[in-house]
Amino acid sequence: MDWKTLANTLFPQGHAIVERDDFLSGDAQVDGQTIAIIGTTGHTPIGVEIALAQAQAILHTVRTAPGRPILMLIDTQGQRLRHRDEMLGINSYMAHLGKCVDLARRHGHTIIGLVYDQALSGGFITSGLMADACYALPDATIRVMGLPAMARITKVPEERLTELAQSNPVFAPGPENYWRMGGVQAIWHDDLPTQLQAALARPFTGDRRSALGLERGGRRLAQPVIEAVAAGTPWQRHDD
Amino acid sequence: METLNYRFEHGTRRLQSSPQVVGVVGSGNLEVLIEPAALNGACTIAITTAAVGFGPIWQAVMRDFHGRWLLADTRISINDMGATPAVVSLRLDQAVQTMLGDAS
Amino acid sequence: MTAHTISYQESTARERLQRLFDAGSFEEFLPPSERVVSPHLGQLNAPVAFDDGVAVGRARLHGVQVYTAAQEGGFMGGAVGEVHGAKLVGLLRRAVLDRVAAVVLLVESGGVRLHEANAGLIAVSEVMRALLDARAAGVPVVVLVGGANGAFGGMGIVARCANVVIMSEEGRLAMSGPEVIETASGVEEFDSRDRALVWRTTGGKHRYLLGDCQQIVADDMTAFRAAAHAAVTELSTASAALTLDALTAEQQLLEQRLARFGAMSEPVDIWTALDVPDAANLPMLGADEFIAVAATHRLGV
Amino acid sequence: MTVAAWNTLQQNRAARLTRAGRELGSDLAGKTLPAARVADLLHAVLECGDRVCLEGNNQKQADFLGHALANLDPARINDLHMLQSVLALPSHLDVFERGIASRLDFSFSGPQAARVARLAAAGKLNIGAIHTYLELFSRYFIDLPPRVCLIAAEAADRHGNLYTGPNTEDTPAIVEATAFKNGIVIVQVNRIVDQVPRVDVPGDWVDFVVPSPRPYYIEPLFTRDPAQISEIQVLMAMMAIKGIYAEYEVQRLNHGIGFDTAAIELLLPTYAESLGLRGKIGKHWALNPHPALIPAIEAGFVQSIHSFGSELGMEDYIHARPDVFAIGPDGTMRSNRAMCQAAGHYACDMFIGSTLQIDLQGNSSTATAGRISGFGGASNMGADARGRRHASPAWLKAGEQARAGRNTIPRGQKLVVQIVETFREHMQPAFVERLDAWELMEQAKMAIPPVMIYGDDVTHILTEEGIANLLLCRTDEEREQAIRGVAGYTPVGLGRDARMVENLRDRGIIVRAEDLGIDKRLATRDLLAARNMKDLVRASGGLYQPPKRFRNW
Repeated sequence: MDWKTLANTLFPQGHAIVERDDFLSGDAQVDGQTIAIIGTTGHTPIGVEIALAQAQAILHTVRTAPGRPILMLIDTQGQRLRHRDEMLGINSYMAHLGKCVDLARRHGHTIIGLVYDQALSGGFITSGLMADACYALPDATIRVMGLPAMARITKVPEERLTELAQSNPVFAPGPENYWRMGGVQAIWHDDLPTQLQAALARPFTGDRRSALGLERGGRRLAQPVIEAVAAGTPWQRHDD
Repeated sequence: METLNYRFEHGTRRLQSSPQVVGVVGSGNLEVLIEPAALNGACTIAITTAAVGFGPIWQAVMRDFHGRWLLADTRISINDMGATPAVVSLRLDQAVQTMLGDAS
Repeated sequence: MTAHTISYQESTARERLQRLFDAGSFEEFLPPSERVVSPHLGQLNAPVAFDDGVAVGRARLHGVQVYTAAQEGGFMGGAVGEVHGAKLVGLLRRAVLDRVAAVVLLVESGGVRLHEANAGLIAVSEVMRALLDARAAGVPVVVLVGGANGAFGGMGIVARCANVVIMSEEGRLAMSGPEVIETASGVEEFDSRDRALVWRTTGGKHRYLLGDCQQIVADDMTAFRAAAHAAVTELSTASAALTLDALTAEQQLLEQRLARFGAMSEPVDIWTALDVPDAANLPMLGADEFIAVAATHRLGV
Repeated sequence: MTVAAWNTLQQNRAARLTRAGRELGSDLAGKTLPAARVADLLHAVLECGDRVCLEGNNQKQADFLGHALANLDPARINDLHMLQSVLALPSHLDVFERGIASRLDFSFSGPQAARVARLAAAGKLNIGAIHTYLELFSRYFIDLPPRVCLIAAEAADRHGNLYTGPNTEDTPAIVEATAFKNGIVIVQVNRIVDQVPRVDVPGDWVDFVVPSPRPYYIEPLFTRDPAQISEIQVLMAMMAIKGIYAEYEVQRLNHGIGFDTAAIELLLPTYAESLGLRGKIGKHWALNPHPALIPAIEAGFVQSIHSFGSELGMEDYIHARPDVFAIGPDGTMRSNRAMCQAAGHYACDMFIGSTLQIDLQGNSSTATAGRISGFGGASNMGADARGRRHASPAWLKAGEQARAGRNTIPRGQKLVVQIVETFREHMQPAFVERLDAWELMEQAKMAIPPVMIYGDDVTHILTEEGIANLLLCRTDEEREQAIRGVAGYTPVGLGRDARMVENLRDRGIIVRAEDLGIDKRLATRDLLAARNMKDLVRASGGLYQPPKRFRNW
């Protein structure tokens, strides 16, 4: 979806978002309050520059607008695959962005993500997946890689993967699967402004995604394993 | 994947140590988990292997392994990724030796 | 016979745990005998490991109790699946509950396990969050990178969320593997078989000079042990948490890095720009010689 | 009555040179022509049906000339008969694909073996014969003299004197066979100099010199990263050292190319030293400059090495060890494949190397269906030298064991050892009832199956299960059971007669690790004198500079 269309739908009270080299920043009015907008568009790959720009915008918000909620708008094809980005330490730039999101949260900013188009692996992991909660539009694509590439790497026939993807959300792309695994808090099917208001009003109570994955049946082992290790309790088999 | 199960009786050597794992599930390698278990004196070996169709070879390798150590009340579990019999025998011997070393 | 040092790179994850910490002190949480294996690999007809490729637990480092995890690079490249990631998250959460002196992560991983793609991706982000929760709770995290598979993908990011990264020259710390880049963008972009180039670009020395790792050691268990101990000791008197000041400084460091080196294409040019004498020869130097030459020129101190 | 013409070859040569001179005109300065004119030169001097020797072996390649040859106009030049020790590059087969050449006599085609088979099946490539190296070189002098040879050198001067340097390799044999049968010698050189460091090939044997736009290609074929040596290979190396090297006091030898023998090289300064074997084994070698041998050289095991070719990155190290390597007055090494093959055949007491398949007679083959790969150096190295007359302790002992109890005149024998794990990767058994070579013979319509080393030359088979000493076997049945007895859990091994194998063990025909007093638990990589490439660099005092593909620094 075009970001301008999205912004006009999402912020009926108005926004001042600007795009520069696929980087989105600015603010918007939601339910009478100002929120900060940070994001990417055009399926842009996340290289060192755009990672840094997002981090800069978050730090700026923390410094100049204490407590202002932040919405990250996500559309990326993943991390940029260049020798130069690796040489410069792109993982450090990504980590820095993730840490800035984390810092904003700890400084009292509500920070949520919205996948409005594409979200792929490295471009997603330090943005939407670092937020208090991540949401998605129904038509969004979320994945690590496509099934053909996955078939090549795992040496499992694509037909078999497609078949498995019907029952196991681990293999197939799509917001539904991420919802089932707890990675996406909710899918916004309609009335986006209301959904956004509700999301911003939701109190943050820690990273509950593995618990959600268990409740929703998409990731049955993560939560029990975390609990068993964290609490030091004996392992109960979860073979159902 | 293929699963194979063996059970050997008449062992004499019982292991006292806590469970041990030896080796890595990597190409041409395997992991061996060895643990004491109440098995009426038997030694059981459960194998999951990525190399399908080598049952007779596993049988011979396990028979010789049991001949070397005569383990009793021992459960051995193996995850294999196409290890050769030489590597299998080596890891099994290492696993037993680790148990014995800890017990002494 | 010649006396050998024990190679960190050649050791398995479990051997590293035995050798890095005080003898016999490692006590495993959710050990392999519990057989908590991946619920997804079986469907793909792929082998499982009884520990899903990571051992987590507690151990002592010169008498100081720490929590630790070691990823096994030999099993699926140390990649993070649902169980693997959950063990790391559980460990980090327990570290907070038990207020341990530090968490020492022996990272060796290609990142997300593609066989469990979606679950792996979420799991890695959960590890990042749990790591930063630990830091916020005052538990410092030390990451060691010295395995043959390096620290790539999500685990390359996780490593840079820690308080301290300790690497060997042989260790690699990056995002996308050279083969992935070559496949996507061509051999002219990154010749993955030019191993010297791969290591110049992602190896310990380059990371040390750029400030992405704080210490570089020889590929020797004793050296890693000493460096890990020094790091844990030093961190015991500092605040582990992220601060706005620290991240502002990191923002500046990364901006300057981009401004100074962003137009370059060869790591040696960066080293030369850092005024390291005889930069082209740096790959040939042993760890001690290298530190003697590089320590005063490196960034991020 | 017509007068017999006795100088047709000379006349033909003169005509070719005249054509070339006319074609190149002022672009030909003495013997030197610019790279851009190489196709014109080849079109002028070649004639359809010519025997053309293109220098290319498993190490250095006259790749620029080979590429030029492959791009000639097949309407003008066709039906060439290629002579080549090794087909390594795609261009080596492009000449057949494009119809420039139609016939081939060669030794080895490793990386191109599948394409050789396809082109042969398609009728585009007629194989004269597959040879061993010495055999092919020999035929250059008898019935296959090249009309034109295309070779590679480091440098040439204005007179055409060539410096071939450390990687001299096949060049002398090719040039001598061509030049003295009135053929044409064309060389690609990396550079033209005023004075060559030394004259490896005299200028009056050389007709045309082409400065190549890039240095000739060279493959670091003999570099083995110690990091890839397994603990099973360490165990086998221990058994080799204790059960064969020490047992026969092997002082002069050749090693194959694989990781099995690299493990032995890396155990000399550690395990062999601990057995007190320094000075007693492994003193003189016919061997490329294996980086894995550096620790043994530094430890004083090795007195001398003569080499088939050089090895990339070893130049400075070789230069600094002139007592060990064959060094010219200019300070660089000289290699010579033909000489070294002869030396390895006649002056070595042992060959040890790996293989893919061994049958119940001990025949050893690297042939696989669908690939016509030929033979490397192992066939000449791994054959008893029937013409040998001088004695040595190892040679005598092997001969005695083979003849004990028989009414024959005393004579020695070469030790030919096949070292192989019972299973290769993907659980492929190394021991088989029937070699794949038979299938290949049928596919490629060969006269005989391509056997690398014949069973009657093999004296020992060493696996992780033990050593089978075939010298001591007295019947075909004993020999078969001895082989089965070290074949482990392969179908061949499982098919052994257990009682007979135990009997062979009692007689010392089969020796297991424990019989040698080897504790398998000590067979770890810690025994290796170098465990990675950097250790080799350290052992060399920084003189060895591995190619970039072998570095992780």
